[in-house]
Amino acid sequence: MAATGGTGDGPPPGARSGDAYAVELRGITKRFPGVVANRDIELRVRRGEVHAIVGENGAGKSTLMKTLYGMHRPDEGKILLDGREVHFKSPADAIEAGIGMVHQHFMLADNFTVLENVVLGSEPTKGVRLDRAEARRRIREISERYSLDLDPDELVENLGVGARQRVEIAKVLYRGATVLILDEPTAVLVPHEVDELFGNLAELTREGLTVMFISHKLDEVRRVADAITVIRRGTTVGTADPRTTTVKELAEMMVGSELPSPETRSSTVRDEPVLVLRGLTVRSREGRALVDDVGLTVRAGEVVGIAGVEGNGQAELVDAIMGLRPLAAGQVQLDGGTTGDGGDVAGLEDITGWSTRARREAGLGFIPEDRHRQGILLDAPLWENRILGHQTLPPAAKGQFIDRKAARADTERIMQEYDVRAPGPDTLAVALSGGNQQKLIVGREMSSSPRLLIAAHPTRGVDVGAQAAIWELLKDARAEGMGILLISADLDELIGLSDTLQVMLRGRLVATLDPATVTPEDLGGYMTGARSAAGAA
Amino acid sequence: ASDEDGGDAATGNGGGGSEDLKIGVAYDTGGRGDRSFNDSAIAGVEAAIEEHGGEVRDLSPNSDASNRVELLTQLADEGYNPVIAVGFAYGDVIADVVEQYPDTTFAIIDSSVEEIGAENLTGLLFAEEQGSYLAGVAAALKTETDHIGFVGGVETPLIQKFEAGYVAGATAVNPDIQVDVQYISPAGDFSGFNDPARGQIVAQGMFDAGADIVYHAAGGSGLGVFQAAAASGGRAIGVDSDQYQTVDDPALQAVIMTSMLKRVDNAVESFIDSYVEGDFEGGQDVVYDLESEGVGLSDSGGFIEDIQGDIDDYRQQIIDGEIEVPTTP
Amino acid sequence: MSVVRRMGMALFAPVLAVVGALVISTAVMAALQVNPLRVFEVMVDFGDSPAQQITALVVILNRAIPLFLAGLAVAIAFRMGLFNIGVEGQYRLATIVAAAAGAAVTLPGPLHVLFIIAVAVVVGAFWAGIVAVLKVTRGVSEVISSIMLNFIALGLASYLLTGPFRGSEEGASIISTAEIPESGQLGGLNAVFDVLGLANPPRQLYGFLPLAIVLGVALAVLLNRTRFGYDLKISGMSPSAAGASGVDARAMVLKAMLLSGAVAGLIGLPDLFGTTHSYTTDFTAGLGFLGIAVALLGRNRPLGIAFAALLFAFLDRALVPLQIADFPASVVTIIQGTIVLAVVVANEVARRVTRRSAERGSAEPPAPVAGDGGSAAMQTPSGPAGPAGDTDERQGAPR
Amino acid sequence: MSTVVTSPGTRPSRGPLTDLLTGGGKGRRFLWIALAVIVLVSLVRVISGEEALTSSSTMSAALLLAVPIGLAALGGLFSERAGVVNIGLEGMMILGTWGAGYAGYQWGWGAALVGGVLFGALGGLLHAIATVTFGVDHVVSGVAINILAAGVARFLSELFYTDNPAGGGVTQSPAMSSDPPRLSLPVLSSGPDLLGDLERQHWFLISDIAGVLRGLTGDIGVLTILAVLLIPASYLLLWRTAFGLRLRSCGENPAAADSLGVAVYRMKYIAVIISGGLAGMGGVFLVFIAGIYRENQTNGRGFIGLAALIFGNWRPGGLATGAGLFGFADALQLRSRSAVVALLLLVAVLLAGVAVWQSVRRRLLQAILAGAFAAAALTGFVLIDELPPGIVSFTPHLTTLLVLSLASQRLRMPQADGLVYRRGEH
Ligand SMILES: Nc1ncnc2c1ncn2[C@@H]1O[C@H](COP(=O)(O)OP(=O)(O)OP(=O)(O)O)[C@@H](O)[C@H]1O
Ligand SMILES: Nc1ncnc2c1ncn2[C@@H]1O[C@H](COP(=O)(O)OP(=O)(O)OP(=O)(O)O)[C@@H](O)[C@H]1O
Ligand SMILES: [Mg+2]
Ligand SMILES: [Mg+2]
Repeated sequence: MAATGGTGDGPPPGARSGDAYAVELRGITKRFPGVVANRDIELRVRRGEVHAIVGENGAGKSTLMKTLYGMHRPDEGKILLDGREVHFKSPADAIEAGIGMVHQHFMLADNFTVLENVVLGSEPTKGVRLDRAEARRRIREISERYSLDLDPDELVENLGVGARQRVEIAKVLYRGATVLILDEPTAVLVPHEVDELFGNLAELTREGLTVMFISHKLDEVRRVADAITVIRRGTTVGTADPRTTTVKELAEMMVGSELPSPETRSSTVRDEPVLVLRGLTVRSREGRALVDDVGLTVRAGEVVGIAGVEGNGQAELVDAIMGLRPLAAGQVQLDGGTTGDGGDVAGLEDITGWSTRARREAGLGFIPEDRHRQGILLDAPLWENRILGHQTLPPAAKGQFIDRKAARADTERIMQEYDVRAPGPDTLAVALSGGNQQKLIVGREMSSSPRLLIAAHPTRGVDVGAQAAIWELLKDARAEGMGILLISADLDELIGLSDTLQVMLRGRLVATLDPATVTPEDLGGYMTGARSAAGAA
Repeated sequence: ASDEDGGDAATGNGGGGSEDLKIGVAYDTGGRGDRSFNDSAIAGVEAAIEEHGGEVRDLSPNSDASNRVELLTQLADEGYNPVIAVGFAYGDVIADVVEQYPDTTFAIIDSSVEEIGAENLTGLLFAEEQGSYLAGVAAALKTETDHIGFVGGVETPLIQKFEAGYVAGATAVNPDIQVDVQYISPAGDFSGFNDPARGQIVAQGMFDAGADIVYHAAGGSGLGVFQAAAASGGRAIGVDSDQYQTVDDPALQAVIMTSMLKRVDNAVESFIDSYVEGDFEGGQDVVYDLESEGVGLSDSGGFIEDIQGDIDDYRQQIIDGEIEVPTTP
Repeated sequence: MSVVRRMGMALFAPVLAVVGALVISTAVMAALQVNPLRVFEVMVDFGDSPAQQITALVVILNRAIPLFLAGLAVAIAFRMGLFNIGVEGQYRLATIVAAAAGAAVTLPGPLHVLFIIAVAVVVGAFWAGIVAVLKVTRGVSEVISSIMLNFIALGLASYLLTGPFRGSEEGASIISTAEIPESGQLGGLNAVFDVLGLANPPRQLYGFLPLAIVLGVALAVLLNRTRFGYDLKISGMSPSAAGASGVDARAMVLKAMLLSGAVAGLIGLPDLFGTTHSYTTDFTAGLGFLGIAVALLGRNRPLGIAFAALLFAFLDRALVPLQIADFPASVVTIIQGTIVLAVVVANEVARRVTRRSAERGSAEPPAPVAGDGGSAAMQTPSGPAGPAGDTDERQGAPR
Repeated sequence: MSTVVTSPGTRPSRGPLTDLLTGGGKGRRFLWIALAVIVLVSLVRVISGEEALTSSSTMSAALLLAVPIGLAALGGLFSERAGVVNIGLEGMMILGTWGAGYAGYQWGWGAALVGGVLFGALGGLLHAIATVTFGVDHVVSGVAINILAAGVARFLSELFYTDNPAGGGVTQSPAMSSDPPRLSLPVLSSGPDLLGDLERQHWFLISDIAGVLRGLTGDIGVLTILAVLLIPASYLLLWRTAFGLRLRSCGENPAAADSLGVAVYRMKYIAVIISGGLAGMGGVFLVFIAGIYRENQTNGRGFIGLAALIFGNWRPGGLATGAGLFGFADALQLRSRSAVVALLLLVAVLLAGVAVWQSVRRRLLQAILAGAFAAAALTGFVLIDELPPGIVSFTPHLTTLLVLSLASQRLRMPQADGLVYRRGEH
């Protein structure tokens, strides 16, 4: 599988010799206000191959692919398909030319059916009517041919991530694309779904399709790609042969330094529990259990990792602990020892009925999964973001009033200590890159020294440098006795940081694993239910 | 003494002869061109100017009519005299203004000034109930179903006066007659004067229920009443002006049996006449009734020619005081 | 960002809006063969005598006060993204009940006034509270419920006025509540003009003015300096982030609507205290809807709303002199509409310019950053960490 | 803004009334519901003796009142399904009335229709420019358009109608030079008028059905027919054609639509312009009734249309139900104050039903509350003869509010409704 694409059948029929590439980008430059996202990019992709593009966060990969897909026009440079120069004014032109793209963030209308999502923009019609029967037939056909397993009439909002991704692929195939762009398709998938996806890709290349795909997971890249192009700071730094290049070398090409590792130092776990969950159950409006009878203890100085495929109740669990969702049953207890007005509360306290605010005041910190939704106010300055979630706590609050001066000063401190790169506390948060936004959030949550920190995907979408910094911060906090509940999709991160690993599947905790001994592959097995707790014992 | 006051004021401000008569008019909401009340008032002013010479300045209020005071004070400030406030809504604010401009003569239409008692203010009132009484008589004489209707725009005391007179007139002719009464909107919600669709629906309800003549006192909504009459083969009675003349639609003309005239133009004109001639008496109301031809029934279209005699009988009885027309329902 | 630049940013939108509105209205007038210069001249001409000028000023201020209150009421809810179209109904109902209650009791002076204010505030808040409760417990969109409640309030006010609260005698052409006794009226402020040595016209400046100013200041502090104001603002910016930060969204809806309604309850009082002393069928209507425009114009900030209210009042006053000068009165309405639209567009343009310049600003990091990879150790993420494009690329970007 | 929260996984509702009665059943149940409602109302009519409840006269009035609201709501549907909140419906309707009046007095009813739709569409165009091109907040732009439209209408009247020999003035246009034709169903509703005969028998149920049918088929204006046809036509256009799919995709996820080559901006423009045109058509309808343009003729109907749209869960059938309910309640209160009291009996019966239903589901509190209100309504029915005019006037509004708050809230607005979409900014 890792061998050069199409080895089985020899070079695909469409492949031409020499410089007639399926896709060729020459000297692409793309500027955004204040940023040069791509500069003088060179990229050559042969027909029928799987071509990987790697690079740091913000290196300009997505931008480049969007250029190729006609979502914006390059400021300089040429796009050639099969040796002919093309000019795309819109994605419609690119689609016409046989290019299809699966975006980093899914582009699906939740309230539409699979069918509607797939045919949108290229609808089969009978007269003026939308020919649903024909559409259904064609989607079934594609679904069978590439084993996508899709029901055309299902509402997308009822689908899991893996299925959504297959809808995205179906969208592209439906349009008869010969060049397929996949932007970080594996970021949200568990190992076995990744395998399925790669199976699908192999299927595609066998049919003569060209696949370009972006990933941060370098071993994965080496496994499936026929060729690799590395992008750094907006420009191509070179190509690599996956058969001969090691992960380490690739990483160095990307960032010019070593890959960080989330390795935990010696255990700092103490005895006293800071968070205890008992029989926690959350139900959907229809009464389905989203979180099902979860019991869990986080001790001081301990990192408890929750592994699981997205959509298995992790988000609901976090919401329930934060008091953002009503409980159907169960109890949440927190040790609020260090906070309170002077008098310290000894031991655990039942906070089940408490408001989110009371919980935060009692020592609950929260790094949300989706920072733009829950963690940051994009249109507000940094110092106002510093207050977010800490409205009632010093230094931001002075009685019923907001102490602007203190908030500004403390923002400066966070910016210093956590290396948040921005001109000053009055900068709007939107102006910060994702990584810097995340560091601000981490810094903010740390500064109230919570007893328990809920860290949901703390390094999602941030680049390697910021990732390392955040890992360090978490480790330091843990050493100082903070309890951390870590939810992540990054298995390396989970294994590297956690003292205890819990696997969540369909709302239940199905296995407790020791991160010292478990491999990502095993973990993936538990996450998908392929392995059960009995097997672990 | 009071007549002297008025005359002095005129000369004082206008600088002598009546060629310099400067008349100010402050309109009710809707302003000039409403083809009804306001236009009738300005017609009176123009008639007066025809006779006496002079000029007129007319002002419309803003959309929520919150600047009524400004309209009056600005006119007075600019030296217009007399100043005529069109509509009872000015009743709220005029007392302060007349006090502030003792040298200017004011008149207000549809509002009693007796309580204010200022020498430079006259109330021009109408006996709408008397005119409506005749409308009721005409309707009762003309109905073939012994069933008639009344559509009021907004349930205010003023419109209730129309209702009272109409019902009294109809029952005087035929004590067993059925009179449907319905208002489009309650007091305080003035949309009822401007919603022809609702006017149509209310009137249609009456026609459907068997009425064959409907009298409206609903301003712009009255158009809907005419439409309903045209659609169901009934007839309607207009209000204020001779709507047969103003409706500009032959199909609707055909259903307007008569209109209850409220001669705001006459009232305004005679007020200006008396002001110019100096026999003006301030501080009190002048009621324009059947006798002074301030109210009456129109006969355009000739629909009521055959009953004109009966109507005149009733008119005379009212003028003679033999019939006392109620003002409240 | 330097102070000058920040000031420039703050003024950018209003200036853009005013210029835009001027250009459009000038074009409209020109199309009508109306001389725009003459129109503007008439608008700013406050009369010749000092008394006339002061009167004009008083007229503008008296009109601006209710508009200011209406704008504030709308803005409070708007701050958290709630659209209180119901201000109209809230103030109508509040005013009639307050007027009736004020006429029904006899209390010593200031207490009487306070009592009336309290009644108005409570009624306004109650009526807005219905909207909030329906939204919070039943999920009814506040847009629908407040539209419906406007009509209901109108009908209810009519019922109360013609029924239980009727104070005018049968047959009077204007139906009204009973007159509020002297102790429950607020005298004018014209003494101020004497103190200042200005002409003292007969037109009284509303005694409610200082109350409105105090309220404006208090709300400015509440909205900008307090935890409540912060919570309110972030609930509008991002409900999800506000929720995660511990703001109880339902409680916030309730509080915002109650406060909005309470302020809405005051809208009718300047007129009630100052001139009418009773609620009548002809009591000024439509202030609630105008308040929406004023709030938009003032960008939901008390100071901005004050300016917007004054601008609207200024334009409104111009109606009469314009007619006297033989200009069509609707020019003013057109200008009002154009200004609102221009402001709205200008705000958006300014917001985007600010945002873009903020983004650009961050492209120049405050401290020089070691641009070279490799050199930095991962433990101290100061080197190439952070989005790669952020450092050298941006500096090299042509602009 | 109108934020109606739904948790993912719930099926989209088909309108609160349907939900109230069936919990969001299939279209098949519609007939059952309609029948049940008629039986109930007819029962109430027999008990209370209020013939107005189901008379053909009330029904045709209800239709007349519902149509402009329905057209405005339909306008809102197009715009909001494409993701643009349209609170400027009222203003577009005002423009529609003016346009209809202007064209109508010169060239007759056909031109009035065109003129009104065109003027409304111009309002829509303005809204589209502000929201789509300039990215102005939708509500803000809508409010500004409402203010502007009133000013423009007054201004144009001043310009064209003062001293116009054909008549008119600053507040009204000259009369239309021709009237739109009106149609009746032959034999049943006209000529022999069989339905009319049936209705006059006052038989239980049969006369009621005859009344309803006759009201809906007798002496109907062409525009009414057009408006009623537009409801299914909009459904077909929006849910059964490629164009509709694209339009709706702009309201659900414009970024996705954009990435598939759907011209999002153009779609939004088209939708908002259609929206304005339909609202304008609502204005035309009002002009047809009056035979004239008259200032303030719309009288807030655009806002009610917006409410009907939300009430109807952003669906053609739902909004028609909303407009119909509102029109019926309004017609009833305009027709007869005592008939409104009969509504109390209807409410009592319905609430009693709710009480029973809730107690079956063992929701005691709700059951008791519903029961208490049912008892209160019944007492009201027995004791009150006639409600005062102020109270009666808001019957339709209160009804709408009550139904909305009683119905379980499973409304779902288009996901990207009200969000400003800018290409490349997620
Ligand atoms: N629409 C835009 N406007 C302005 N700047 C943008 C825009 N899109 C991307 N950028 C900038 O371009 C740079 C490249 O972004 P891009 O999304 O291509 O990165 P990427 O390589 O895909 O990163 P990741 O691995 O996080 O997906 C970013 O630093 C960002 O600042
Ligand atoms: N539409 C946009 N307009 C302007 N700047 C943008 C835009 N999109 C992204 N950026 C810029 O991109 C940078 C962040 O880049 P990028 O999107 O790669 O971050 P990220 O960590 O991947 O975040 P996310 O996971 O949310 O996409 C920021 O500097 C931001 O200013
Ligand atoms: Mg990317
Ligand atoms: Mg990214």
